[in-house]
Amino acid sequence: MIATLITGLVLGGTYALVAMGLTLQYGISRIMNLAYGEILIFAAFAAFLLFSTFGINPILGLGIILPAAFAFGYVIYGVMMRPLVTRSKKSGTLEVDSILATFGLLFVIQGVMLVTFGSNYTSYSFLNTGINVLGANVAANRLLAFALAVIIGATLFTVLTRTRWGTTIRAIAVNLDAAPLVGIDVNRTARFAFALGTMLAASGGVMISMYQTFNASMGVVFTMKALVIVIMGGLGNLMGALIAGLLLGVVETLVATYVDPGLTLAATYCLFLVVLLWKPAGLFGKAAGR
Amino acid sequence: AVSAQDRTSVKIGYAISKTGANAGGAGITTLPNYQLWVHEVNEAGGLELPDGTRLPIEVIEYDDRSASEEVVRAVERLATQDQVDFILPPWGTGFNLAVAPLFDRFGYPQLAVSAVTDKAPEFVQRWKKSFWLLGGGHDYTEALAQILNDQKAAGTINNDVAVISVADGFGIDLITAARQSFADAGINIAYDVTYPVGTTDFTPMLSEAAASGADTFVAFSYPPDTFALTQQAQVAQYNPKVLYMGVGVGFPVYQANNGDKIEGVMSLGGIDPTNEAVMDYRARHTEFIGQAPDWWGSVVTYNSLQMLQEAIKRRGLDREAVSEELSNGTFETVLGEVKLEDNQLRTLWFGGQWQDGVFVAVAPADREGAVAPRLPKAPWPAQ
Amino acid sequence: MTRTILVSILVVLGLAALAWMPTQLGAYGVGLLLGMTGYVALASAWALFSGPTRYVSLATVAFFGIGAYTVAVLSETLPYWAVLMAAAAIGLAVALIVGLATLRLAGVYFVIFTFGLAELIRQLVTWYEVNITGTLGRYIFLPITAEQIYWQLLAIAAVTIAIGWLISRSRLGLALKVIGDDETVAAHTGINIAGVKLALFAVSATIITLVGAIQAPRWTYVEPSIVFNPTISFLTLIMALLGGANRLWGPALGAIPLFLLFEWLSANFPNHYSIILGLLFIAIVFVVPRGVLAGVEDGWKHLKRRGEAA
Amino acid sequence: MTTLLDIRTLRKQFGGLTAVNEVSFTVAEGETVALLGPNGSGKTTVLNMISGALAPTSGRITLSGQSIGGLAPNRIAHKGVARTFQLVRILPSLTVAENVVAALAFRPNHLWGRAAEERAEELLAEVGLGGRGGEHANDLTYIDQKRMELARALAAEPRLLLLDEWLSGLNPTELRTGIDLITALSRRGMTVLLVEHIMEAVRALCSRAVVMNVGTKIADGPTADVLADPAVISAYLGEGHA
Amino acid sequence: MLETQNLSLRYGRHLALHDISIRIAEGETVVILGANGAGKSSLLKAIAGPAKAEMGSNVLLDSKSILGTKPHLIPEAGIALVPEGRGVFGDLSVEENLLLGANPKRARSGETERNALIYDLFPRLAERKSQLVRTMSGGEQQMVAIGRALMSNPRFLMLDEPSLGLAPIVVTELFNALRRVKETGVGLLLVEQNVSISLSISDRGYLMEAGRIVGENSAEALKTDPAVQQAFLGGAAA
Ligand SMILES: Nc1ncnc2c1ncn2[C@@H]1O[C@H](COP(=O)(O)OP(=O)(O)OP(=O)(O)O)[C@@H](O)[C@H]1O
Ligand SMILES: Nc1ncnc2c1ncn2[C@@H]1O[C@H](COP(=O)(O)OP(=O)(O)OP(=O)(O)O)[C@@H](O)[C@H]1O
Ligand SMILES: [Mg+2]
Ligand SMILES: [Mg+2]
Repeated sequence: MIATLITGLVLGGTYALVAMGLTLQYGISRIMNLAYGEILIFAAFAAFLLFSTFGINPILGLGIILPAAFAFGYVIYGVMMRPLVTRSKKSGTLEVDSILATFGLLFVIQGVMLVTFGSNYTSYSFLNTGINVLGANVAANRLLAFALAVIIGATLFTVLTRTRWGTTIRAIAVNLDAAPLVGIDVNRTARFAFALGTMLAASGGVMISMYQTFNASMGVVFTMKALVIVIMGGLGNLMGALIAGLLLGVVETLVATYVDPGLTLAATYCLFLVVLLWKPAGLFGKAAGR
Repeated sequence: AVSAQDRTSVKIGYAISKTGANAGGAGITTLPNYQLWVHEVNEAGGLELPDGTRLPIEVIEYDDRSASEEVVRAVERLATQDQVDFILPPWGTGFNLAVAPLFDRFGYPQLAVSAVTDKAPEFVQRWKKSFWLLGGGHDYTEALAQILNDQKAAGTINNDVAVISVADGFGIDLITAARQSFADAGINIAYDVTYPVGTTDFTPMLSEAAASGADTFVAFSYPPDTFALTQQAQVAQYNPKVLYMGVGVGFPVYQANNGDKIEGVMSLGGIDPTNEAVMDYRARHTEFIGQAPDWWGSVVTYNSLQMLQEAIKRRGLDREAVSEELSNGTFETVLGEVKLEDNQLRTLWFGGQWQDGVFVAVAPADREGAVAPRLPKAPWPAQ
Repeated sequence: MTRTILVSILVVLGLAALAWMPTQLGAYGVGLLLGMTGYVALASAWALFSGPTRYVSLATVAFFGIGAYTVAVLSETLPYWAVLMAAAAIGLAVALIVGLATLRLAGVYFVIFTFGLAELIRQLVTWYEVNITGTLGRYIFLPITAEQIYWQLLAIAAVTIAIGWLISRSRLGLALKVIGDDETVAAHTGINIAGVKLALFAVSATIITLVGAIQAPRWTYVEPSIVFNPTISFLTLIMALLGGANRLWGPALGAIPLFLLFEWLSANFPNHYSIILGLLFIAIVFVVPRGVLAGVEDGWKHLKRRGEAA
Repeated sequence: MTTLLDIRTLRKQFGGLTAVNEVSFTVAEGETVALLGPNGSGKTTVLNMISGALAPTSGRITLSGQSIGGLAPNRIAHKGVARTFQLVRILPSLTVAENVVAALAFRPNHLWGRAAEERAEELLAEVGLGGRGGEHANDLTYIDQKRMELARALAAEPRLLLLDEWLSGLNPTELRTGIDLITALSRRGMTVLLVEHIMEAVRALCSRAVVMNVGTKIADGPTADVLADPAVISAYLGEGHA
Repeated sequence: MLETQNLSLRYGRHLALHDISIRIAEGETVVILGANGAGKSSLLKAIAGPAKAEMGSNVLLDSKSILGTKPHLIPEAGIALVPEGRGVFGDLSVEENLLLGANPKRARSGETERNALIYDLFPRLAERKSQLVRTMSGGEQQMVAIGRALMSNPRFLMLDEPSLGLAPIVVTELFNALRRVKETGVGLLLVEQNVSISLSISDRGYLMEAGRIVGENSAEALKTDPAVQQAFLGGAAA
C-alpha cells in the first residue's frame, strides 16, 4: 500500500510539474495557451538532441533549454499575445482570441517539429535506475521530476504569496485595470508570467523526455492533462496545481493496482468531474465571481 | 481510359497519417517504405509494363491527420478527382477497414499490410480485391502458445502467464485470440488486464504481474507503452523468464535506446537474418531513409509493393487484371517466393526474439530460417 | 408579407439547389459536400448553445460519438429510422444529465469539464467494449450512399439554422443574451437560467448526436478512438468562433471556408500543412478579430458609408 | 395597512462572520422604508436574501404571507420582488431598450414584440431616458445606467421594489429628481425598501427606518425618531449629523 | 505644482473634455464640481494616464510634461488616483491591497508608518486585515481604495467621488482624515457630489459643465455664492 502511494505520488509529481506553468500562463497572463503541450514536447526534443548529439545530459541541458524557453515565451507574448491583450481591453475577447491564436501556434510548432524531427516516436533513457523509497522501487528520473515539481511549486508559491513582487503578479490576475494605479507595469508582468510559464513547460518537457516516449503529435495530450489539473486545483493557484497533480497520480495508481488499469483514465476524469461538481471553482479556487 | 502509349507516368496515390496519433506508427512501418520503393522504381527508370516500356511513378500523397473521415475523403479524392492508377493503403487496422469499401467500389486492389485481423477471410469475401498481409491475432498467439508450451515441457517456465493489453483494436484482437490460444494449450492466465491508450505509468501493472508468480509476461502493447514497459521493468527489477511485448520492440529506436539490454525480448514478427534479400533491403532502407526499418511490418510493406510492381509488369495498368494477378500469382520478393492464400499472406513470421542485436524469427519453428528461442531471458543487467 | 414569401421561396430554391448538387459531382465532390455540411451542422448546433451563453463546450465529440456508436451497435438489429431515433433519445438523455450537473460551472471550468466529460465517455465506452463485449471495433454495413448521407446532413443543417433563427426572434433568444451578459441580472429579472440553459444544451446536443449518427455509415469500421476523436470538438469550436458564434450564419460561414482550407492545404502541402495552417490561423485572428461574418459586415458598412459620402 | 414583507429572525453567516444576526422587521403595503446602517452592517446582505441572491442561513422571509426565503431569484422575481444593485449591473451588449425589454419579457404576464418595445419606451421616459432606447447600455453615464436599471426593475411590475443605494453618486439637482421619481412611485402605491446613506433622501422619502449595526437591528420606527436615537447617532450618523 | 494645459479628450466622436486648464499647488486642495457626465472622471483619468488626450493638450508636473507617460509610471511620479468604482483587487486581502499600494519605489521609505496611519484612519481595515476585499461591503471597499492610494506616498492625491456609498459617520471621518492628509503637504484633487462637505476642506474649486471649465473661485466664494451654485447645478442636468 505504501509502495503504491509512493509510486502514485511520484507519478503525480510529473503531472504537477507540467500543470504549474499553465496555471501561471492562464491564471495570471490570462492566455489560454493551447500550444502549451507543443512547447513541452519541443523541449523534450531539445533535451533528446542535446543528449544524443552533443552528449549533454538533460540536467545540464536544463541550463540551456530553460533560458531559451523563457526567451521564447517572452518573444511570443510580445509579438502575438500583447496585441490581443491590448485589443481585448475594449472587446473583452481575450479568451476566445487566445484560444484561436494559440491553436494556430500549436499547428506551427507541431509543423516545425514534424519537419525537423519527423513523426517518429522518440525516447532515450537517462537516470533510469531504480531507487528504493520506503519499499517502492522508483525510477531516479521520475523521482527527480517529483522533487523538481515540489521545489518549484513551493518556491513559486512562497514567492507569489509572501513577497510584494509576487503580489503584483497576482494583482494583475485579479484586476488588470487597477494594476497601473499602483505602479504595476501590466504588460511587463504578464509577459514575465507567460515566459515563466513557458519555462516551466520546458522543464516538464525535459523531465518527461527522460522516461517517456514522445513524438511530435503528442503535445495536446499534455495540454489537456495540464488543463484538467489546473482547473481542478483552481485557476492560477500554484499550490492547487501541485496538490491536484499529486492527487491524480495517486488516484491513477490506486485504481490501476486495486481496481482495473482499464479504468485509470476514466477514474481521472471522474475525479475531475466530481471535484468540479463539488467545488465549481476547483479545490483551491475562489468561490464564484469572475 | 488512357492507353499506355499516351502516358508519361503512372499515378500512385496514398493517404497516410503524417500528423496526429497514428503518425508515429505510420512514419515507421508504412511511409518510409512507400518512399523507398518509389525512389527505387524511378531510379530504375520507372514501373515496367507488359510491353517492356517503363513509366515513372508520379506520387500524390495526402495527410489523413489520423482522422478516419479524412482518410475516407482522401481516398475518394484519389479515386475520383486525381484518378490515380493505384492507391496504396493507409496505416492501421481501423483505417484499412474504413477505406476498404471505397477501394472495392472504385475497383482498386487494397494491399492492406498494417492491419492485423482475424476477420480477414470474411473481408476477402466481402471485398474481393482486398489483400491482408499481416495475418490475424490467432496466428501470433498460437505461435506464442506453442513456444510457451515447448518451454514448459523443457522445464524452463511454469504454466502461468501474466498478460496486459492496450484497449485498442490491436490489443483487443490479440488478447481475445490469446485467451483462446492459451486455453487450448492448457496455459493458465494468472493476470489479465487491459489498459487505456496513453497510459504512461506501468509500475502498478508490473508489480501485480510480478506478484502473480507467472514466469511469462506478455504485453500486447503500442510503441510508447512498449518503450515505457521496458524501462519500468528494469527499474522495478522485474525479470520474467519470458518477456513478450507488442508493437515497438522491432523499432530501430528500441534497440538504440536499450542497447544490449534487449537481449532475449520477444515480440511479433522477426527476420530471417540469413535471408540476404531481407538484409539487403534493410541496408537500402537505412541508407535512403536515414534510419533502419522495423523488424516486423516494414519488410512486409515493402514486399507488398514489390508484388504490386510485379503484377503491373505482368498485367499492365488494368486494375482488375492486377488484382487477379495478386490473388493467383506467385511473386519473388524480399520475403522469397510469395503466394497469397485466399488473398492472405500466410508465410509470415509470427514470433521473434532479440538475439545478439538482431531480431530473429523464432516462430513458426518449422519454417526454414527460424532460430531456436533463447530462454529463459537473462535478468536485466544490474544497475 | 411579400418579403417573407420571397425569402421563403429563396430558401426553398437554395435548399433544392444544394440537394441537387451531388448529381453533378463525382464521389469526391460529394464527399467534400458531405464533410462540409456535417461541419456546418455541427458548428451551427454548437453555436445554438455556446454562442449566446458564452459557455464554450468541448463536449461536441461526446455527443457526436454517442450518435455514431449507437448506429454501430444497433444498425443490425433495428431499422435505420429507429436507430436514428434511439441515437437522438440517448443523446438527449445524456445531455439532460450533463446539463443538470454542469449548471453551476462557469467560464473555463465549464470548458474543461466538457472536455473531461467527452474523454470520460470515451473511456467508459472503451472499457465496456473491452471487458463486456470483448471487441472494440464495430462494423457498420448499411446500404446508405454518400448522397443519402449528404441529404440527411443538409436537412439537419437547415433545421439547425432554422431553429437558430426562431430562437433569435423569440424570448428564449433574449434570455440567452441576458444570461451571456450577466447571470445575476438574468435571475433577478425572472429568467429561469437553469431551465433555459438546459433546454438549449439539450437541443444542441441532440442535433450533434444526430449528425454523428447520420455520418457513421460513412466509416465501415467504428471504434471509440475514431468517433470520440477530440479534434472534432476543437474543429467545431474553431469554426463557429471564427465565423462568429453569435450570428445565425456565422458558424456556417466559418465552417465552409475553413473546411475547404483544410482540404486544399492537405492536398497541396501535405508536408507543411501544419505550419501553413497555423500561420493562417494566427493571421485570421489578427485580421478579422470578431469573426468572419462580423468582418464582412464591417467591410460592407464601411463601403456603404463611403458610398453615401460620395 | 397589510404587511407585505415580513422578515423574522433572519440570519446569514459567511464562514465565521455573522453578517446578519437575527434581524426581524416588516414592510407594509405601500410603505417606503429605509434600511440604514454603517458600512458592512449587513444591509445589502438582507436585500440579497430577500431577492434570492443569497439563501438565508436561518430565519423566515414572507411576502404577503408566502414564504420566499431560499427560493431561486427568478422565482422570487416572479412573486413580485424587483431590485437594483449597489454597483449598477447593466447588460452591456444589449441596447438600453433591450435591457428593459429583458425584464418585460420574463415577468409573469410577459410582454413581447411591439407591446414590449412600447412599454419599454414608456418606462424609459418615466426615468428620464426618453428617446434613448437605441443607445448601447455600455455607453451610458453612471447616472443614466442607474436610471436604466430602475426602469428595468419597474418593468417587472414589482409589488416590492428593493433599491440598494440607488441615489448615491447623484449631484444635488439629480438627487432631487431622483427623490421625486421615487416619491411618484410610492404615490402610485409601490412598496419600496431602500438602502441609502444620504439622509436628505431618507428624510424626504421614508416614513419609517430600520437601522442595523454589525448585523443586528438597533432601531426601527418613524424616520425622525430613529435618526434622533443616540445609538443610531453614535453608530451611524456621527455627532455632526444629529 | 500639477497642471493641465488645454487638455482635450475624445471618445470616438464625442469630445468629453475641451481645453481644460487647471492647476493644483503643493499642499493645496482643489475640488471639481459638476453634473453627472460633465467629464470630471475623464479629467482625472486623463491625468492619471490611461486615456489618450488630443493634440495640443498637456499635463505638467513641476513644469515637466507627464502626458503620454505610461500609466504605471504616474504613481511613481507621485500622483495617485482613487478611481470611480474603486478599482480594488477583489481577490486579494486588505493587507495585500495596501502592500500593493506601496509598490511604487517612492513609497518604500516610511511604508510602515503610513500603514499604521491608514489603520488609524480606518480602524475597520485593521480589524479585517486578511479578509478578501471582494467580500467586503461597499463602504469598506472604498476605504481600501483610499488607503491603497495613500500608501503610495503621493504628492498629489486625486479622489473620484470618495464619499460615494459611505455612511454619514464615515464620510465625516473620511474628510477629517483627508484634512490630516492635506496637512502632511499632499495636494488633493477632489471630485465630489457632496458639495458642502467637499467645499469645507477645499481651498479652491472649479466648475465643470459639458467638458469645459466654466468657473473657478476660492472655496469660500463658491460656498457663499448661491448664483454660482445655481448655475452649475441647474445647467447640465438635462
Ligand atoms: N460573500 C461574502 N463572504 C464573506 N463576507 C461577506 C460576503 N458578503 C458580505 N460579507 C460581509 O458581510 C458584512 C455585511 O456586508 P453588506 O454588503 O451586507 O454590508 P452593507 O450593510 O451593505 O454595507 P455598505 O453600506 O457598505 O454597502 C460585511 O462585513 C461584508 O464584509
Ligand atoms: N469609455 C467611454 N466611452 C465613451 N464615452 C465615455 C466613456 N467614458 C465617459 N464617456 C462619456 O464622457 C462624458 C464624461 O464622462 P465622465 O465619466 O468623465 O463624467 P463625470 O463628470 O465623471 O460624470 P459622473 O458624475 O457620472 O461620474 C460622458 O458623456 C460619458 O458618457
Ligand atoms: Mg451595501
Ligand atoms: Mg465620474
